[in-house]
Amino acid sequence: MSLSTDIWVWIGAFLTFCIYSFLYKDNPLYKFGEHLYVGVANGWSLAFMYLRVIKPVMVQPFGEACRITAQEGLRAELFNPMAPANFLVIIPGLIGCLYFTRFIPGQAWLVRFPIGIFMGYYTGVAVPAVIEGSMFPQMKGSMVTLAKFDAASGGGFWSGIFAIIVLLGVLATLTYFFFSKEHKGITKVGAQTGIVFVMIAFGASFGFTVMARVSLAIGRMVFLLRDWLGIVS
Amino acid sequence: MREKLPLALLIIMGLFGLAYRFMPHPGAEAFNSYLRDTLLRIISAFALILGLGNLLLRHAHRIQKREQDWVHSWVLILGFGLTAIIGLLGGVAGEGSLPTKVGNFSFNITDIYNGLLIPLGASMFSLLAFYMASAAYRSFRAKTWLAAALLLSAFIVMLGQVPLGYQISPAIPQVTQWIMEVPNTAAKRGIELGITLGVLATFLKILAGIERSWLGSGR
Amino acid sequence: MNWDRFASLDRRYIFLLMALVIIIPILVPMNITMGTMRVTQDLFDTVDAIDRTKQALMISSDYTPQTEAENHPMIIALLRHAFARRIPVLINALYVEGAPLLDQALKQVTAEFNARATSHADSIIYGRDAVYLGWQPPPIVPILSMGQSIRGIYPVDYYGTRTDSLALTQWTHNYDQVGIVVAITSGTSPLWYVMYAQPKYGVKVGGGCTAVNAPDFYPYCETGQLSGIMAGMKGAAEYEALVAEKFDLEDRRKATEAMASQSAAHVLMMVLIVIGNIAFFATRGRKS
Amino acid sequence: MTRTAVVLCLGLLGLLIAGASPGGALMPPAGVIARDTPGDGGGSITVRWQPVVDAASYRIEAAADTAAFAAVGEVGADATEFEHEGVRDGEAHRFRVVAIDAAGNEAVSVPSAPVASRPQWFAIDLIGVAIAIIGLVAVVLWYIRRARRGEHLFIRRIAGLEAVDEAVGRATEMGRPVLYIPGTGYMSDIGTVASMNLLGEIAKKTAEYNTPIVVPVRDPVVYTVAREVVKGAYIAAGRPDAYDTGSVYFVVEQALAYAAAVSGTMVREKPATNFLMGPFHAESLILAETGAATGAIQIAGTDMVTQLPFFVVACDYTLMGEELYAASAYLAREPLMLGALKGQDMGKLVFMVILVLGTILSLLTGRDFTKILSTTGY
Repeated sequence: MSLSTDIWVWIGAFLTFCIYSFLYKDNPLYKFGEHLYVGVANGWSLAFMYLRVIKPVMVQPFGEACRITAQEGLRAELFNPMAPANFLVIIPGLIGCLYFTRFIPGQAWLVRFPIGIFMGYYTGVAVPAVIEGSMFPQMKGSMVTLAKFDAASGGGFWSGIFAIIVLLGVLATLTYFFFSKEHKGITKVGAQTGIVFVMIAFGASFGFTVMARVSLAIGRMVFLLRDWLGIVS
Repeated sequence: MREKLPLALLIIMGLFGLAYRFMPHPGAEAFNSYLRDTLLRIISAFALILGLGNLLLRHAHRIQKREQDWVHSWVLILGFGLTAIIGLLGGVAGEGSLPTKVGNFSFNITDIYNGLLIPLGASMFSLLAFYMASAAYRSFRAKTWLAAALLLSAFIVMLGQVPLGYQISPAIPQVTQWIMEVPNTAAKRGIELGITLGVLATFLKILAGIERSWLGSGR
Repeated sequence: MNWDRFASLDRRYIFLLMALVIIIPILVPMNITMGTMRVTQDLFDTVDAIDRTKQALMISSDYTPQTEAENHPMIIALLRHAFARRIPVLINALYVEGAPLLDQALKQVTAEFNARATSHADSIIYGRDAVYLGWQPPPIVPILSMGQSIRGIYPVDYYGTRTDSLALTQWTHNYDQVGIVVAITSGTSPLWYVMYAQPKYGVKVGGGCTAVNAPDFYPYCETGQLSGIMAGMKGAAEYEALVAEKFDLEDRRKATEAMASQSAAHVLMMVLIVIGNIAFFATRGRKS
Repeated sequence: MTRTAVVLCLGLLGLLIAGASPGGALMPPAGVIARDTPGDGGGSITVRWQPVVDAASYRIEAAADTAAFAAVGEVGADATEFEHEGVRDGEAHRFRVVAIDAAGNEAVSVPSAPVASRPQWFAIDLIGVAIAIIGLVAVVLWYIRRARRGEHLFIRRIAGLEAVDEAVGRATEMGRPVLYIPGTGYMSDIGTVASMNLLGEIAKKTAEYNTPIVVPVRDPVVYTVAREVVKGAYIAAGRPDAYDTGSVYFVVEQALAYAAAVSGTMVREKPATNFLMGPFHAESLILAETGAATGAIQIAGTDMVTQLPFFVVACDYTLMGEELYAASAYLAREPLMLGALKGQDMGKLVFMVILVLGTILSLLTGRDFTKILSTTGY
């Protein structure tokens, strides 16, 4: 048994206990850990946001442009948004400042501009991404071809049968998600089969995840028993 | 005007976001990378400042009003302040103007990340092992046929994951693999395909101005 | 028996039991026997078949400390396998967070072997038998560049030594001198090698992944794009067992030991589910 | 006996012919054509040629304007195409292809006409994706148009959403707040967008019931949106006075720190109803289990398929995938939104028809109809 002499290990062990105490019930130790976590994580975010975004993407290009202007006068290339030194980086800054207009009575609608930029761009980007990245490969994978039955191309009788079950499962699951049709007759059969597939899938995912989550707990216990207390080698 | 102008901007951004994928031209590429790497990043940095202001004011308010747990609000504010100062002035690995080493004890922002944030995160994350057990105990009950299907497949897969399952029967790991590859794949594909359409419809509803909750009050 | 109490058992008892079944096997280590999955055996066989005079084993890693419990034993097992067969090893890190862990693993296994070595030829010598190339961001760059020149993308190793001065990196020019790249990941990095390096340079790729991600990898094993994988802690334990049996090593097998905790935790959950259902039917039967 | 002799003689004859054929018989590749690689960002020229019998490999050589030819690549015997990358746009190049046989003999083709690369505005290889998007957009817009004309549209019951009123009502009776967790994603996740739309509808209900709503947010950009949404909902419900500026607040960006803080909120403020709506990651079960332990009614919804099992196990109601996107339409009962929903259903029907037809045709004809879903090769 050899206790750790590293201050950070002791801090880590203490914080682990703070968090684990929540399993018993809410208590001042957990509250301490929780508030410290939120505070430190936010401080870290602020520091990294400045060091990795604001400084290199905005402050430095703008500062550099000011320096060049002071030394060599104003030049057209200082207004090229892609240049390493340019004045235009101020525009995103100004748009960002629009967030603060909601404290100005009567001008709060300006907040909609930065929000609109985000909502618009990302909903747009998502469309080809899901079609290309999800719909095409998923549909492609669900269609059954003769190759699935062919041993020469890595298939076989059973893998062909399983491919057909997968296809039926996909169709049934899609049927379950029909909103504008009441689940009656053939739709009902399809939808109920679909939900059985879904439940089996969810159970399997749950069971499959246990190992990964227990691994995390093992990792923590090993930290306490080995790194901190030194009970096990 | 107060609605149409932001909506027009949203539509332009949305259509560009969609069309960009189909435009290999370097011009489109350059504009997109400006948008994504400069414009949106800077705007979201301002959102973070707004958010942090909101958080700190809320806790300052708690301290002022001596609300429940106000002492812990001090922990939060001090933790935030110290970390931010160490990070902003001390640099990523202690190369900044603020000294972040006393004797052998180093406390630059990377140390704080490794020494505080990683143990806190790992501990929170590992609570899942416990919560999985309690959730399974509470919910895996064969109240209906569907619940029984859920329970049974979870049970078999759990068994197939450990050596015990193999010892009971070598077929159990195989059944596990079958469940993962056949019913699991089918259901997930069905859900994913539905999601594809949901994404598309959400895009259209927002662009067409049908879904307008994002516009908020404007006041 | 009063099943009512079980039907609404205070969940803190469950937490306590869970903690105990995890901690006790750590304190009292035991090796449990288990079957070997085919994907693990395939990986072992591919590594075992490397011609050590012509090719090296490359271990690539991008895992973070969060998944150390699952991924770290994989590195250790691979290193033991390579050193036991005297296959030279090249190591690289795709993400900086995991870089110190690789250094630690290399030092640990080197020490294990050198403690038994009786001669210089018998020892594991850094630079001759193993080189830790270090970390070069972003991941895609070394993956592609190593097809041209390993020394080109890693001019110095992790410790700052020039790679053209090390015996091993003098003869391992590119993927042609790599028998297999085994990528140990908390994400999907083996697939990056499959997508970017394999079609162009024809290098064999294997993997080691977390249990959660394993289903994403099986299809690639089926097609042969992946020569095999270690899936989660169980895969690591199987590989440990294969190495220990073949070379008669008696070093600590962390994943195998942890599998005892894993098994106990899984069994506990299954027992809980059974008890929960008995309690449910017992109390329901009485109520109705 | 005689048959064997005949076979032997024929074999020998064959060997003789093969051996006698002179090395110079290796023909140069014919039909060498170079053209700008279509649908790319420029900087690449594709060379094609007709295969040569006996060639073991081909070497491709390029020359800029009048400069001498230099090798730019070598490909195997199966290839009839080579993509030369790293060309400067607008600079004309000529290409020639050298066939090489197993013995190392070479045959040089006639050079191609000079060609220069240039960037294109449309990625032709993604035409399938473009067609799919246009088709699905047309279907959804068609049904929105029908709804605009006032056509009545049926929508089936979604249990989780039927329970919303009851859940908010319960909070009102108990005098406790409603907690709305908008996921741990970014504004770039469509699940977050859907969650914001749903938040608008639920905030309208809490405004009507005069029940406080608490919305802790993980992402600062989402925070700015959520704030506007809730405020707008209170004004739309005619209760601007009831809007509490502190109801939507930013917590922290790190998802696990967020889970720690929200777990604390659940235990301390004991909300009667928890909504967990949006994209979630591993922290989903931490939130859902803590919420379940406090005895709150929990209605969850996510489009993260990996997290659905945990919500199904730990929550009272779960909206699965697409149901989350449909939720705001369901609650608002706005005809145009319902039209879009009907359009989605038709999209699913199209998917099903394609899957079934593709399978039947593939199995009957033996051809691989999954190729229609390739993003390249048109």
